[in-house]
Amino acid sequence: MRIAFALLGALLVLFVAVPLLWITLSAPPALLWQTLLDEEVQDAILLTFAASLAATVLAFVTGVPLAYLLARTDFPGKHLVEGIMDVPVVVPHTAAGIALLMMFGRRALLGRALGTLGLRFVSAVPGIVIAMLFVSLSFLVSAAREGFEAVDPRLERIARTLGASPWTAFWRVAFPLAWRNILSGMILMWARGLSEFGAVVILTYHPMVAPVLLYERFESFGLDYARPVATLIILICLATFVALRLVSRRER
Amino acid sequence: MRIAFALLGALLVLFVAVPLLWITLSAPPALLWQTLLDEEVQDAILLTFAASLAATVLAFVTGVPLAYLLARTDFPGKHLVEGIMDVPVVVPHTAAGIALLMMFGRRALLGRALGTLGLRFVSAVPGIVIAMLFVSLSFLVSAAREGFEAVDPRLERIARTLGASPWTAFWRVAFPLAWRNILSGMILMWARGLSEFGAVVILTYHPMVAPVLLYERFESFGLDYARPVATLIILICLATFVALRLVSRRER
Amino acid sequence: MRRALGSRLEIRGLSVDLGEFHLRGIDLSIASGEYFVILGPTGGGKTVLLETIAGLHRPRAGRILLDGEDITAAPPERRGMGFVYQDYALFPHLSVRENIAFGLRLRGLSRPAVAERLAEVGDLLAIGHLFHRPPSSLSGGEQQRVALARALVVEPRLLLLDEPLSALDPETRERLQRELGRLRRELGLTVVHVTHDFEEAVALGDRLAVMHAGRVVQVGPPEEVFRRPATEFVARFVGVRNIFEGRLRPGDDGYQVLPLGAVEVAVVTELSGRAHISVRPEEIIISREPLRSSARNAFRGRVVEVSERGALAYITVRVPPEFTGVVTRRSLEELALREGEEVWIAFKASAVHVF
Amino acid sequence: MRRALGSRLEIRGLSVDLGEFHLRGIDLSIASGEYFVILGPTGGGKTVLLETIAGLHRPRAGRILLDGEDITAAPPERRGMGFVYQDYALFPHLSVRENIAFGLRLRGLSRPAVAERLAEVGDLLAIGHLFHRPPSSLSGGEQQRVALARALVVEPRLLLLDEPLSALDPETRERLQRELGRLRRELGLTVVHVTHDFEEAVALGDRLAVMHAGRVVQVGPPEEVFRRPATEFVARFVGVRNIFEGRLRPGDDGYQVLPLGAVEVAVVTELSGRAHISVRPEEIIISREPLRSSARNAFRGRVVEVSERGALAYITVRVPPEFTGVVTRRSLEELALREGEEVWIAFKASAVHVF
Repeated sequence: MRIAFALLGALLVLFVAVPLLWITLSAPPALLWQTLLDEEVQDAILLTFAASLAATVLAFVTGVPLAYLLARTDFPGKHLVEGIMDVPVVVPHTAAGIALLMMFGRRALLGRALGTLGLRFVSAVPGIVIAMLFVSLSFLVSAAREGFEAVDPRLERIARTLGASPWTAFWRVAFPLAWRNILSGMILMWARGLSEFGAVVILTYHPMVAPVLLYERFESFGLDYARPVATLIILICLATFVALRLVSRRER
Repeated sequence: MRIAFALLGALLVLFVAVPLLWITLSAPPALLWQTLLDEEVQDAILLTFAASLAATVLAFVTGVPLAYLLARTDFPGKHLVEGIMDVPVVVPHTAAGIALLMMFGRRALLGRALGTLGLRFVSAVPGIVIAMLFVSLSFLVSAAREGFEAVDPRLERIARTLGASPWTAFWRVAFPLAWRNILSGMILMWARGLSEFGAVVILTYHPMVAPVLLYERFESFGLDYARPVATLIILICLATFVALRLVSRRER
Repeated sequence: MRRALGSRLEIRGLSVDLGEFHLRGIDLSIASGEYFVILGPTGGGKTVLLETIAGLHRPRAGRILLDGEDITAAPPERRGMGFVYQDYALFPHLSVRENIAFGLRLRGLSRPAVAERLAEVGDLLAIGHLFHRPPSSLSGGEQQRVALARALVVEPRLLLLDEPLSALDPETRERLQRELGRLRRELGLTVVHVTHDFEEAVALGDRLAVMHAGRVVQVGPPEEVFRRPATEFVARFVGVRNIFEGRLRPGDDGYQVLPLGAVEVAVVTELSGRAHISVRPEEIIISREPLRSSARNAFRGRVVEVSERGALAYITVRVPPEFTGVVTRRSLEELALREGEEVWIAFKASAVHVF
Repeated sequence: MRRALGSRLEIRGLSVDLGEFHLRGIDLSIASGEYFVILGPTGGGKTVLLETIAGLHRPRAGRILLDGEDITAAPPERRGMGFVYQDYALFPHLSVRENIAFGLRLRGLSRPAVAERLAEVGDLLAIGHLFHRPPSSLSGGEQQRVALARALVVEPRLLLLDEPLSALDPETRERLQRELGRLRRELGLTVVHVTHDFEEAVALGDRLAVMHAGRVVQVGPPEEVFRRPATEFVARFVGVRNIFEGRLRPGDDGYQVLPLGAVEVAVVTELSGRAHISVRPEEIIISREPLRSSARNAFRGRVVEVSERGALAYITVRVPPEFTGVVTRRSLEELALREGEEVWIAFKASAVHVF
């Protein structure tokens, strides 16, 4: 039985691994180097990283407390909140982009209000950030929630009897014990943010993040022009992902 | 502390819920009905559902065995396989599209070989299926793996001592007990497939899936034309998602 | 460590609802320095009661008084109670030293003061050599000592122990049980100790309360609970074996008698009508010949079962009814008791508990 | 149910490596119809041994023979062994009836045949009324009965029990223990029963093997292991209390003596030089006056501790050294033993185990 299972499973593994290997191995290194020196490519990659990081930070500040509440308490409407946190995975990316545009666009209520404060979303970096935040927040919330659920609530109770306030018990006990899960949720969320195209392209075509740049080159100049950019982006994403995974695994 | 946490968490919940509510509530029902009667829209939605279903079936056949092996056995390279199964979440969607195009394109090795068998991927339904499969298979594999990990291996051992072969022990014990997780993984994967835009648009612009159609209307005719389509797609996705969740929750 | 006496605890009409657990109208009054054991079957809400005393659950009704002060609404961090769980609940991300110092650090003690207290508690519980280790590397007994140290080092007014011995192997359990007795004497602690093990309760408790289905059904010294269980539940739970039911009627010499099967059992009681009686196995004397003794009840029967349990053997004799007595292995050999043999049993009328 | 005798099991030089568990050179030979108990501390690899016998792990070396046939390489489904885990491991997605019928269905029995066997095993274990229930709704004792029924209904050649009683409360444990004895007699089963509880081992086992650190350190009838532990580990594990070490030298009357503290203990042994001795607490007679008896060892001492454990009390007497004896509560009262009192202790030279 194990052999049959291994054969079937191998099909799936190869389906993922071979295209990625092929695209990275078939690119001439000189061409990759030249692409890396392209300033437009550099800007797009840096912008992608920075915007996704900003989205992750926003989700950390709001999502970790939410995850803690979902793990520890029962409240009316809890199932609804859980459902809402899963919805961004389900909503088609372009439709999510349109929905955000209707809230944060120049003609929209919230967009206009924030615009008077100097915060522009359409064709601007904040638009990229909220698009990434929307499509990737589920990852952090569910990972953090799992982390908190794995912490025995009696550890916090013991901390309370030893003189800790609820805050202290959270920071000294629950948070450090759930940190590994939270960190890997943040990594996954950040990586998912990097990869977003559909929602970002609706809100903000320019300045271009890497997936948009790639799409533009493919549309305007064809596959041969897009290939080195795609290879470079895949390599950078994989390298960062592997590095972060190793770091987070070494932690404790 | 709970109040502060609830306030922070509420920000995140509102950020997801309000745009979705706004887009669905602000659309006049008559316009939605008219959009639903648009044949192009109907075809795109049906195509999206069918292609994502096909991708989910492919992932079920190969991913469930793989998940079982990952949950139950140790083998050299296991960490590598786990990593590979997480990669599709990280690779930017457009780059994934390019990588698949280089394997399955008309000029590519595998694409040409399969083309002689009559299987075309570029600008064809199979291209949509593999694009969806690539970006969403991680969901099913990780959910199924969690499901199998939650099944006490001693239940299978007991089944063996009672006379069950490994196959019988799998089908009578492990699979039914992990079924809830597998089912919810399939739902999530299917929903994620529906939502894909970046990878699909590179491989197959025509025939158009719903997210591509939405993008085209937005690009060609502007926000006002795209809005009813977006609303309709979001409503259909949400309704299906909620219905499937309810069904899978009622199971046992 | 403080050597003053621990606090006095009063619980008045306490009711708690927590998921499937319901406590109803609990009244307890625990004296300063007392070792009080709460005894009851597993899953009967004993842990919930302890956690409510510690302030971790809000009661639905009732009051909790510590040294006369109403603390029903006080948060746990203000109550100054030490808590030890059955499976230790050590902080897995902290070393043993940091675990024990956790409460001291929160009190803002200076470094030297913390070090001094750590050394003191390390000596008290003989765990000084474990300080640098992570909790996961300790044995069950060591972990439980560390959990005790962590609770004691902050000098609690009340020590709450939630089945502290039941996850340990028998040898360690016995050693830690002796240690608890010693700590309590040396530190003058007030202790509330929850357990499902009657022997543990007898060995440690000054008094004990038996809980059943969320209520306290009997409170008293172990001897009294042991000899005069208030209900059939208590009797069965504390291991009384010979329980019978029948209708009392007056006998001669001022005794009452209870007809059972082929015989009549003489008892001393004020009760009348239907009643339960019980006889503890060790009150039953088993012999090969009729005994000339003051025992009012003496019956002939046949051994139907011999069940050896370590150093003791339980002998079931069918009179009928069936009585179970206990003898040492030595007596078992001397009397050559075997299934099917005819024997005499005897017990005093005053040894029969009527309820 | 089959009433023929169970199979004979031989294990030769078995070594298993499984994660942190290592079994080394296990040799056991279990007769047809024997109730064999494997005794050892929790987490010592006893479960791994049982699972290897059932074919669930591949041994690194050694052979397993069932009725003389080498089954070392046979898959579990061909071995015909019933297995019962400590926490029952019932299939949670199947009803009690379907759980028990699981093995029968796999054998392709006809519907009426399945129904007949179910009815039979339902009667045998008195669980017929539970058949329609889901396992999660059963008590621990009921679940364990169902697990037993599931294993027995396929008429196994060997019944493997992995701590089947230790997750149960004391009363249920005792009842199921009696039931296991009965089933074994009625069905003529060969049983291999793993436990960490010595009393359980004594009550059930025809013979027992003591395991320590992945090896079998002693095999024999319970009485023998109890009276003559092969190593200090066995002695401590089976609860022997009075263990001393010293150097033997010849005494008078053919006895040897071992000097200990203020006294010399007379023993009967062929050993010489440094040795351990042990005396079981129930072999020590405690009295207020010097006893005139045949006991070769009689010392005066002072009671330093009285520890009550249910129906018994352990009395520690400092001679020195400290000896611990056990008396019933009744003797405790009659002798009015209290800490600080002066008493005499006595035990026979032949009651001293030397090893």
